[in-house]
Amino acid sequence: MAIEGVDLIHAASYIGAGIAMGLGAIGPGVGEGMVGAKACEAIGRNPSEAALLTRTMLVGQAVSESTGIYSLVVALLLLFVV
Amino acid sequence: MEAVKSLRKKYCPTAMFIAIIAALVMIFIGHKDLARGIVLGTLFSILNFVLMGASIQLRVQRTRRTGAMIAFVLVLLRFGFLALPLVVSIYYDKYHIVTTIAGLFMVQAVMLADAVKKLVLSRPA
Amino acid sequence: MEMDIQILVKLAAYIGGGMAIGFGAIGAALGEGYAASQADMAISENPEKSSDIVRNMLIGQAVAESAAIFALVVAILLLFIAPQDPTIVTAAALLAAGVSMGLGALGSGLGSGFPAGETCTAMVKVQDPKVLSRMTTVMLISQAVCQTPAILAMVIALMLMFVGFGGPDPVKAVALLSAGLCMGFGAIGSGAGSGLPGGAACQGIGRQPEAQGLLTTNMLIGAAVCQTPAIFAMVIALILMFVNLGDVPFNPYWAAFMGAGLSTGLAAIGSGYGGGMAAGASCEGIARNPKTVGVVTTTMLVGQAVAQSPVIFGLLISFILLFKGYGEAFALAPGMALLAAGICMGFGAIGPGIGSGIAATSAVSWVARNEENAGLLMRMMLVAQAVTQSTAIYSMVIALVLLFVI
Amino acid sequence: MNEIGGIYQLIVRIGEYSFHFNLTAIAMTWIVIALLLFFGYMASRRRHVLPNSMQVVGELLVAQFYGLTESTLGKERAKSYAPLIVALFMFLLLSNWIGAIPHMTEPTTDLNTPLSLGLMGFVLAHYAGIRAKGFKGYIKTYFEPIVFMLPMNLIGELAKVISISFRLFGNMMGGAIIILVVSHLIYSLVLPPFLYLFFSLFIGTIQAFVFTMLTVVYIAVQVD
Repeated sequence: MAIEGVDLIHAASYIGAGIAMGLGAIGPGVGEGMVGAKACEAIGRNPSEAALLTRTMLVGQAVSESTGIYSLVVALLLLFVV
Repeated sequence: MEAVKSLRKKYCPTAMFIAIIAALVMIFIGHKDLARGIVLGTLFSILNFVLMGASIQLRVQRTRRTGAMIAFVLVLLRFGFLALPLVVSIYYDKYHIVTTIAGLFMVQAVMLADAVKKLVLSRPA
Repeated sequence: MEMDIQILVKLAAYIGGGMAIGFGAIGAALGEGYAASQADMAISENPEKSSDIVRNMLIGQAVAESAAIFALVVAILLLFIAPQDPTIVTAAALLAAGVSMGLGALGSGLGSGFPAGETCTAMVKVQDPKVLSRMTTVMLISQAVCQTPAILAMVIALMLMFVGFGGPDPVKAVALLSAGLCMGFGAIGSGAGSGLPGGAACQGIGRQPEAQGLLTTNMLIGAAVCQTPAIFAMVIALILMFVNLGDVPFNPYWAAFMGAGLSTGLAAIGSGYGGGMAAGASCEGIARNPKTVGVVTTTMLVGQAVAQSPVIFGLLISFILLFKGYGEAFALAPGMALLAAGICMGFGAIGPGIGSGIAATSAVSWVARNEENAGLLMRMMLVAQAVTQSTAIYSMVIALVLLFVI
Repeated sequence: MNEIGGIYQLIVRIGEYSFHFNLTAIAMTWIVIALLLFFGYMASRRRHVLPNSMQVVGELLVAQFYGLTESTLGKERAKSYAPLIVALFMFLLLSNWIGAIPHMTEPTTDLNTPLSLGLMGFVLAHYAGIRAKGFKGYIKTYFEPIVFMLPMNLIGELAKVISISFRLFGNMMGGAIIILVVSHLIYSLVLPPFLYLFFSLFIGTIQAFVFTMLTVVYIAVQVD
């Protein structure tokens, strides 16, 4: 076991990447679920607008997913750049 | 409280009755330690239930958080009480540990058995 | 050295016992507190019903406590156990047993509080004593179903305590600890989640007494399906306990085993709870409109199945971590990459699992109101759930990169 | 557990690069294609007012997915995209189901299959976007809501490909590994068939549908 500078940095960056993506996925996951729930409710109330609602839902989910994508980017940076 | 009393009357004697029947069967097949264990366990199970009913006044009419806090303290106290038979049965070979554990769930088992019986009886109608 | 091991094993057993009873009591207290506060509200709404409500509350609390009594039994056994020739593996096994039982009892205690509380609330408006007794019956059944994850955790805990795991192999010690964590975390979501359909079913019986049979069946199906993640966690725990890889080097393997346990264990939290939410909504929907039972149950099952994708991803990562095979590593980084893969997948699956459950909840309840558009709603639910899971998929990608590219 | 590690590979070396081909997945893909062609031939061979059983299944699938595409993309565009969507669904469905037959593996458990299908959907969606909005309008979408969002929007688009293909791959591979491990751990005759029923048939159907649906929806998001 040689725990030296470079090795330590690599180990920390791997674990950091794992935690960044892991915890970063919780919020968007729940948030997108809420968007989806509201969209289902809206379709239940007004089925004729299904196509529009689907698109709106996807845009909303894409926006709330952006924090998840930030975590992904950070994790990939930690893995491949550090 | 009337309701608590009626519940006690409904479940506790049944639990004790079942425990004694089981104990008699165990004595009959020659395992006295098993019999002692189940009676001990059931006794404490019943006492736990009685204590639970007695402490009900403390728990109602609180907000959810204080209710949970008080419940936590009471659960710990009652569990300290429930730990007694287990410790006794671990230290003394006179009481078999497995039947003591089984006895600890006697009141709950009677409740569930009652529920299952009702469910099965209500089905054909 | 001999003395140190003795002390270590004792210490592990005490910490394990403390965790078992501590978490178990917290679960029972939260469940009982919920039931008590709901009962309290119900009594203040309709004081004439107080005797029925108090009776129901007391029965509910007594059964909700059984998970915690399992934990008590395990804790007492842990305190007084005296293992033959203790090693570091024994210490890990005892600690793991406590963790498994404690966390397992937490979920079930919490979950079986829901039916008790909801039944008390629903009793306010019910006059017929027959219906009241039926509600109590169904509550008890659903609480009993709720205990399954705690029982699985207890089985794992007892195995950890009483099966001999051989010599002082540090890899085995980590594997056993990981098995305990996996089962413990895995039981939380399923335990808490499988209480939700029970609560909804009891409320539904209060509203629609004639739908009792349908509600009970649907509640049982929903609760059983939302316990699949706990069973997955148990499978991983059993593999971790009994897989025999021969003489493997400590360094990367400890991280691989730890990661494998955490991946499935944490991932099961989200999927278990999410599946429970969907099942609860379906019971509510059936109570609203008993004629829609077929399509509601189908939507619920599809929703639950898709909500289980995150835990399947977790399982995939666990299996890869367990069986990939590694050479001995002399640095810290390779091991950390494996551990990070497990942590990443485990945490990353919690949110999407719950989120897919939320999406399914809404879809299921609107299918019950708007049956003609069931197909449309199911389609919408699938798309919403699929998009919700994309963050879990990013976690899986990062985990796979950590496993195969690094 | 040798089945997990062993892959029949064809390695082609060109210069200093070597290309690895997973022969099992390729063979399975061809088998699926052959089966689909056979099915298509049988379904359309003797078309009748009173349809035979194959024709019923075919008509049902085509009508269902045609309607689905139409309701999402509108009548005009559905005409050009629906055939592809129906074919995509049928291919994925059969790919996911074929694992239930002994000695067959799903081609979707190899990441290359879902990834290439995902890339196909990606290219298609962006082509549709350019055609619908013109090149300028298409480029403009990347600078919304503000100019600085360009890298995030680009990554977001790429992440869609990752998520759509890894979703299918993760579910099918997870199911396959669970079945493999469970059948190794317990030599049971009862449990594995149920697991096949659940993972191959049920989850496979749902995931095939989700993949198809998401492809349609991604196109729909690009075109307006």
